Amino acid sequence: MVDENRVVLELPSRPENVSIARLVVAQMAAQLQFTVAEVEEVKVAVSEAVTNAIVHGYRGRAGIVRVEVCARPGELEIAVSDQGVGIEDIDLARQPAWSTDPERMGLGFVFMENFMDSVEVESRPGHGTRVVMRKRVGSGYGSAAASGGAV
Amino acid sequence: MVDENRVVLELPSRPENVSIARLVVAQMAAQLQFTVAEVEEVKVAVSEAVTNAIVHGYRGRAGIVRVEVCARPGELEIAVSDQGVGIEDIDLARQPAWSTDPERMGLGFVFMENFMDSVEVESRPGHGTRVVMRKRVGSGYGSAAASGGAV
Amino acid sequence: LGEIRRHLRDDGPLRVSRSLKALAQQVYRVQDDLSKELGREPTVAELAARLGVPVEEIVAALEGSRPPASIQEPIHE
Ligand SMILES: Nc1ncnc2c1ncn2[C@@H]1O[C@H](COP(=O)(O)OP(=O)(O)O)[C@@H](O)[C@H]1O
Ligand SMILES: Nc1ncnc2c1ncn2[C@@H]1O[C@H](COP(=O)(O)OP(=O)(O)O)[C@@H](O)[C@H]1O
Ligand SMILES: [Mg+2]
Ligand SMILES: [Mg+2]
Repeated sequence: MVDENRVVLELPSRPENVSIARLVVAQMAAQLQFTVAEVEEVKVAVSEAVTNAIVHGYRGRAGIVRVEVCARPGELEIAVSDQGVGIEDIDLARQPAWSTDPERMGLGFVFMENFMDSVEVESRPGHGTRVVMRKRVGSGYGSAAASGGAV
Repeated sequence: MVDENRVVLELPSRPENVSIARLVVAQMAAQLQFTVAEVEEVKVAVSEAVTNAIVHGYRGRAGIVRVEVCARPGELEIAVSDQGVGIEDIDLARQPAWSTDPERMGLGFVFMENFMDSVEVESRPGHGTRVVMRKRVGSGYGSAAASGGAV
Repeated sequence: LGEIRRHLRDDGPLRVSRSLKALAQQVYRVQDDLSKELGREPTVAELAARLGVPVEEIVAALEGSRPPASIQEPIHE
């Protein structure tokens, strides 16, 4: 058996399924040597990515959000993909406070980038979007959010 | 959007992944109106099915256990499948206290049957096994354990 | 089989040990203690070992103790 645990989750694009993605990544992060604060960071990052897939990718229509979580020694990798509308300009989309929805704050990517060690975005308009995020064990506390029990 | 939420989970056949299946079904059971005690029953049933797939189906070798969880109004359906060795005689396998492994108690199917409203087993030797379990909301009798550890 | 159920509920996997909220509170308390002892933040696994509960229960408690993310409004405040 290889020393890599790769779990795949397929979620209908419904808001209540965000918490399922959170639980799965939290459990896998907890099996690595992450702290509570780091697990919370991973949960926020995956919430933002899955919410984006539901809200922007599928625009509230039915579709499947695929979450792949890979735990390997010292690192957690999460890929969130949708087959939704895609992103026209990825650099613009990643800008802080930029959103195509006036009701939203445009901070989703900012959170992902701050809470994970790397965030890669691939997208094809009309075909969908894939966000791959990685976090290494022990890479960062002292990070803004590692404020202990602050929940 | 149809009023059915169908989540699919693909788990490598590793013992630590049983907890992921439990967390996901618990979360989906909690979305329906199951009691705390009923949610615990569903968790036991899915643990038994996933453990069987890992231990008997794949005999500790690498393989994928697929868990499909479907929540629809008033009912939860869980299908656990593997592409492992399969079961020669399903009726015999379901007998209480019958096990091919002298170390085990042979009570897995007994728990599944008691904690769920229905359990169907399909299997082809050499090809794999699929167990489909259903539980209706409010079917539980007396729910002795609904002791309000409510979350 | 009623017996089996009772057995499971009283001693086994069906025992609902404590509410998730109470467990979450314990986690935060023990986190402080362990942080002092270790001179760093404890891992979730270390917290589970100290509390004598499975990692899975801590994960459920930490998720259950906060409101689920709502998609109606942005997740972050
Ligand atoms: N999966 C996706 N599919 C399509 N567009 C997306 C997706 N994810 C992000 N976007 C685009 O990127 C923008 C910025 O995303 P984000 O930083 O999360 O902010 P917000 O969600 O608040 O708009 C979104 O407004 C949207 O236009
Ligand atoms: N997924 C499976 N693949 C192959 N054999 C299985 C599977 N599930 C159950 N079995 C067979 O059915 C028997 C009874 O299962 P169970 O009631 O769970 O008892 P136990 O796991 O304690 O043996 C097992 O011993 C095994 O031979
Ligand atoms: Mg967003
Ligand atoms: Mg068994």
